Amino acid sequence: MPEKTYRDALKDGLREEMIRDERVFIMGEDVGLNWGGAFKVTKGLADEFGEARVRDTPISENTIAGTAVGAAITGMIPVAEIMFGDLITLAMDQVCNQAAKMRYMFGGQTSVPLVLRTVFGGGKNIASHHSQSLESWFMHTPGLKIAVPAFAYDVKGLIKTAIRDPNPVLFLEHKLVYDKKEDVPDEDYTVPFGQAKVRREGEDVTVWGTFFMLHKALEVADELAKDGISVEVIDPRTLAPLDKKTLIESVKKTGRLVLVTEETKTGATTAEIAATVQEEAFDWLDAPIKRVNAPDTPVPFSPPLEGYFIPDNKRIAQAIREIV
Amino acid sequence: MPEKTYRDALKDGLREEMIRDERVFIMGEDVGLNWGGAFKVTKGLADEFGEARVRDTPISENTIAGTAVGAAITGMIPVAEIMFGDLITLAMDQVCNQAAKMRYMFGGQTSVPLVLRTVFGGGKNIASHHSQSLESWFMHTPGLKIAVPAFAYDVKGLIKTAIRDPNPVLFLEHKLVYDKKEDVPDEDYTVPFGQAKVRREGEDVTVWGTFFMLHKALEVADELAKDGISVEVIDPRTLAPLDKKTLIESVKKTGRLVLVTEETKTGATTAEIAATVQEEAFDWLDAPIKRVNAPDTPVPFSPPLEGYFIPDNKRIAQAIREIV
Amino acid sequence: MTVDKKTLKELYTRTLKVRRFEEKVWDLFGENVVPGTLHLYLGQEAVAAGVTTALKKTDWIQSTHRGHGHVVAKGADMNAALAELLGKETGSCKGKGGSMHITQFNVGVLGATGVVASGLPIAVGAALSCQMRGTDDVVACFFGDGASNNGTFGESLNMSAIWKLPLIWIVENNLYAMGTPIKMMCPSATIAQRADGYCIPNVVVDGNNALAVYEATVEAVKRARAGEGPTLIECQTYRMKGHSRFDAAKYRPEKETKYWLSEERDAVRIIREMAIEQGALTETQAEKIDAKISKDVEKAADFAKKSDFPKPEETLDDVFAEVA
Amino acid sequence: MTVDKKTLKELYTRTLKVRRFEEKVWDLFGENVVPGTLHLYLGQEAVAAGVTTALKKTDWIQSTHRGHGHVVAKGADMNAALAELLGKETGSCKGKGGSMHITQFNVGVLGATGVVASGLPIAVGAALSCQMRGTDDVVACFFGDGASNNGTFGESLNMSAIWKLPLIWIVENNLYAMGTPIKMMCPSATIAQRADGYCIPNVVVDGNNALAVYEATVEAVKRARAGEGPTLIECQTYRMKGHSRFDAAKYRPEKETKYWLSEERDAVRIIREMAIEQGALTETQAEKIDAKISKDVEKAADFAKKSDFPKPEETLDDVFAEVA
Ligand SMILES: Cc1ncc(C[n+]2csc(CCOP(=O)(O)OP(=O)(O)O)c2C)c(N)n1
Ligand SMILES: Cc1ncc(C[n+]2csc(CCOP(=O)(O)OP(=O)(O)O)c2C)c(N)n1
Ligand SMILES: [Mg+2]
Ligand SMILES: [Mg+2]
Repeated sequence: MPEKTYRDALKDGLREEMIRDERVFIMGEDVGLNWGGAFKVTKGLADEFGEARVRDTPISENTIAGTAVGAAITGMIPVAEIMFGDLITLAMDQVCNQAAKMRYMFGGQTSVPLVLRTVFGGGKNIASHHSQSLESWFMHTPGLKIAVPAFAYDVKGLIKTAIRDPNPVLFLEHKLVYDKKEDVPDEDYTVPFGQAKVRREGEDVTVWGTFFMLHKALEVADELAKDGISVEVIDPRTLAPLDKKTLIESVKKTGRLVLVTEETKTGATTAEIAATVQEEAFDWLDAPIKRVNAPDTPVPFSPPLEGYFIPDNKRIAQAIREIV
Repeated sequence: MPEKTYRDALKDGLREEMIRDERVFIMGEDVGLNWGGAFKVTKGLADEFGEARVRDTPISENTIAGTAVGAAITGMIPVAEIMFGDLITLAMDQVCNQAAKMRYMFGGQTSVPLVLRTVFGGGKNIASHHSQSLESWFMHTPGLKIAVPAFAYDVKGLIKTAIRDPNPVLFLEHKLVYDKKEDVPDEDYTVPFGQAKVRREGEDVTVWGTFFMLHKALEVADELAKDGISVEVIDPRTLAPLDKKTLIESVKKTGRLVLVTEETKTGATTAEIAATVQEEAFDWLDAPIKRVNAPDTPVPFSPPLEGYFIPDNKRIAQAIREIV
Repeated sequence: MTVDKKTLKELYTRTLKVRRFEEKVWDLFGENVVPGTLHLYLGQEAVAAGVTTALKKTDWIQSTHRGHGHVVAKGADMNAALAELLGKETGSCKGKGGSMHITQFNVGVLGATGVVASGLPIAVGAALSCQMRGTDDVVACFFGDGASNNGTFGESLNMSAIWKLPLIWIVENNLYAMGTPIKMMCPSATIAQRADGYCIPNVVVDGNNALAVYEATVEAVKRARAGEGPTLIECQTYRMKGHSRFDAAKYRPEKETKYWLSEERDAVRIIREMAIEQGALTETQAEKIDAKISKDVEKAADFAKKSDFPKPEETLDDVFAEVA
Repeated sequence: MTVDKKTLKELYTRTLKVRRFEEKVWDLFGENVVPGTLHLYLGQEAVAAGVTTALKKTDWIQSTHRGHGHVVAKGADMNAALAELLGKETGSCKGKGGSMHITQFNVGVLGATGVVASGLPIAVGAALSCQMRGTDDVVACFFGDGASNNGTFGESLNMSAIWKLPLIWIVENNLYAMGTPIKMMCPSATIAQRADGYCIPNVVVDGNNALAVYEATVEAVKRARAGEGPTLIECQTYRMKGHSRFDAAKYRPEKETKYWLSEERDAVRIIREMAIEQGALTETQAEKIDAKISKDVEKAADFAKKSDFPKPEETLDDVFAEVA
């Protein structure tokens, strides 16, 4: 099985789906010929599929999202891109009021098979308008499915599931994960929505996290193993639907839970997970659920500031040590 | 002390601040002469202060919010209105990327003394685009203060605090609360941010909630008192800053917590509160924290559906009974 | 353009049908069986009639918050339409949408929406889909004078122009957005001239004259089907009633209402007389058509009233389409 | 218009200053001491120089993501500007903002912003504030060709027109938005003509000719101060480098780059020769000014490099202004 970057695995997934189903097309700012996406995910696809199916758009986020909605309900399967997750602020009406609610408010008359890709996260010193992690807004939006792939194998399988799903899927990526490598089959395969993956088994404490923080959590788990602390690490893979079962089973085993994401703390996805787990596994918890998040500030620019902002291995390890 | 509706108390607060400080002005769609706001909060103010200071705008939500930002950083104190909370989706960039972050990303060079009023909530059978409760999005946005007045006395005192605060304040109202009456002083007074109010003292269980649900919770507390269940009801009054202390002290006393809001459940403000309380008062909790919220669906139109969607006294009472 | 008699008759029939439908809605509203709010189409019937008569069944229309007329003119089942307004399970949206989301997908309605100007991007997407799938279908997108001040207007007009989409932009300029006169919010004499900036051919027509609207639309449809891109048609018209349920529209100057609400300017009278004059219809035929429509509307009202409300638990249905 | 010699000299000085500043940034970037990304202003200097020379100190400018040139031309302290780019605590934003948020409020910069087109609404608000406070200050708002396709463009132009705001819209049409040629995304020959739709006087000028930009701005400022409302000036120009840090701009046709990057079209050369020709400057004086600027820039670079990084914990500062 060839080793591939997350970026290439994602591109493979897009490519294979475009070959499989001619209704699938890509649209977004600079996704096409001259650039291939700000993070080069779609590079080369315009050459292969033409500029109509890998379509550059004006800088019109709300209309990009709305165009995807209109195309989706009339027989196409758009994969639209918002260049940076911070800019989805401009498309919230089309994403949250239209795409997410349309099937419901029309009583099931239509469905909205679109994928909206965007990228979250810091670590690139590009400051407050290009580094946020806003996934919790969408977890709080009924009608959206949300994929949060953090590994190359998953990203290919999940983009295929997203494209084949008849509902609007928000497909979230992370800037620091594009270069991560993993063995990725060349064949067609899908990764199901709503199934978390236990990335490492452990006995003493469960760690649940997303994106780059998942990679850090795995490093921390390795470190702590040396001290005899056995950490189980869970990757949700999708936030909606959310696999509570895998998580709760793990917590029932370990009795302890640490949640790690790069979001600012108040109102993060970690709040929802903590609330749910204490609701459903109260009697199994031996310690308070810990949340490791960024502080409640915008994302700062300067390296020492951004370094402080983003949770690091030390903070993750410390949170774990506090409750085991 | 005269009894006043929430609507009139709010208008009084706005009026008095406009008299006190000529930098204060109101802007929004149909806030002025011909309408006076969709919920008539600003009715009459344009006659009194003129159309420049009670300024009708085009239907341009993002630019309304941005105009408030630009005016705020150059010496004015705008009180801008987004007619329905659902439409703030169109203004998310200016609210969350600009107003909230500007002071921070410019290293404290400026501050953004604006108030953005909007209204949330269902109960009026006006369906998915006019009934949402989206406050948790903003609780997850560092840099915003958030007032959630549910009573007439508070709304007057809080709007004054909001207008005098040098930071961007999201001032959230609720459709079904405008007609609620209470004794409201004619004099100038403020209600501080970050101080919750214990609306009813009790021993057996703490209920924390917002807006119309707070009124319901108080009714339920009355009912349950007849069965000998003593309910303490807490009104946060502001979500940011959040008064954790009052809440945690209450939970340490009662050992039980029920959270009640009209938001859809996943990712609601109740998630954050539950996560915080289990983090900070784990050892005092005698039962899992219960969340009473709307189901994870858009808001439906038809009365029996909307009636099912919005938490009612029965569901609140049931959640309380489950843990006491 | 010379129009055939069949078309004239059809224009009369559609204009009248919308009129009678809306009169019935007004009655039902008086009977207090319509939950929530309403935006009646009374007065603007000629626009919907003129536009839809120029379309074929598989062409699409995008509606607004003032959508009853669009949907009925496009051929909606009136039973399902009225039942929807009453929140019944037999409604086209199963009671989930109501007035602001009244939609019948199967006759080519992309949707009615509560967010002003949110239909424009969706129309772009539908038109793009028509183009990419190689159909000869076109999309007509209705929106108000007020909507033309929202950001999606420029974004969507531009996208339709650069991609030469089969799209007809229909501005229903009824001189007001709620209580706000368009002349306060628009510096130019017409909205149509904004299309010049996007090189979109545009025309202003009498929106109370169904034939004038029809003729302009036929031209636009021709261009669209020929791959020559979008057209914008500004239809100048007037509401007979207030903006919504409880608005008495007292802000409109008497001189203006006198002119616009005169017998002379009445949309039904205009097309009826024209049809009779040109021999497309006799008085008797006209009466017969009216009687038939009135009976159908009456029946639909009966159907709607007799229908059951949805069951409360149906609140939970229709959020997601099943994955195949 | 005849310009005095002092103005010509000033135009030369500002154009050159921006040039030398950006060349230094390019060097520093080569030394790998500039974190994150960069959008250089090289090539467009005449726009910032021409516009700001027509303004007085208390007038405001609104910048963009490509903001170094605007800020420097408006009179920014170069030490604080370069230190900000390097993420130092002596930076104007204390290292919190960096290149995309480089801002000096005290010389009349409302802000640089990472969200394309987000400055337009803010400029509207600042201009409204200037008007309401009865000052004679004006606001000049810079934005790109790409930005003109965002929804805020129409919303903001419209608001500035209906309120006759003292606002000058400066489109810097550098023919590209990232890799996307404006001619692909804009159906008209100029962006300026979109202003006609809002009855805003507009003009296209050579954006590499500081004098032409200056003269157009002077006219616009005159109108603005006289209460006659906004003007739009399209400055046609070209980037010397790629869009951002690692873009080699290979997508630009050779013929085009040859023309635009020729000695002939060089902004510094153009204004320098004009100034010398018209006797405003001798060769020697021109050299002297250059030497002085170069030294200042050198010093600023030294200052920036020698400055300390902020302390990590400063991440937590500057979210909120203290309540008085
Ligand atoms: C984005 C948005 N802003 C505000 C509102 C509240 N609102 C509903 S209808 C309306 C006026 C719309 O005017 P226009 O587009 O002219 O349509 P008309 O009602 O005249 O048919 C407003 C402001 C809304 N629903 N959506
Ligand atoms: C709203 C928004 N969309 C997309 C981006 C990503 N982006 C940054 S600069 C840019 C191009 C802007 O083009 P233009 O307005 O012409 O300015 P220029 O870079 O040419 O100066 C894009 C697409 C962004 N920052 N903000
Ligand atoms: Mg209107
Ligand atoms: Mg450009």
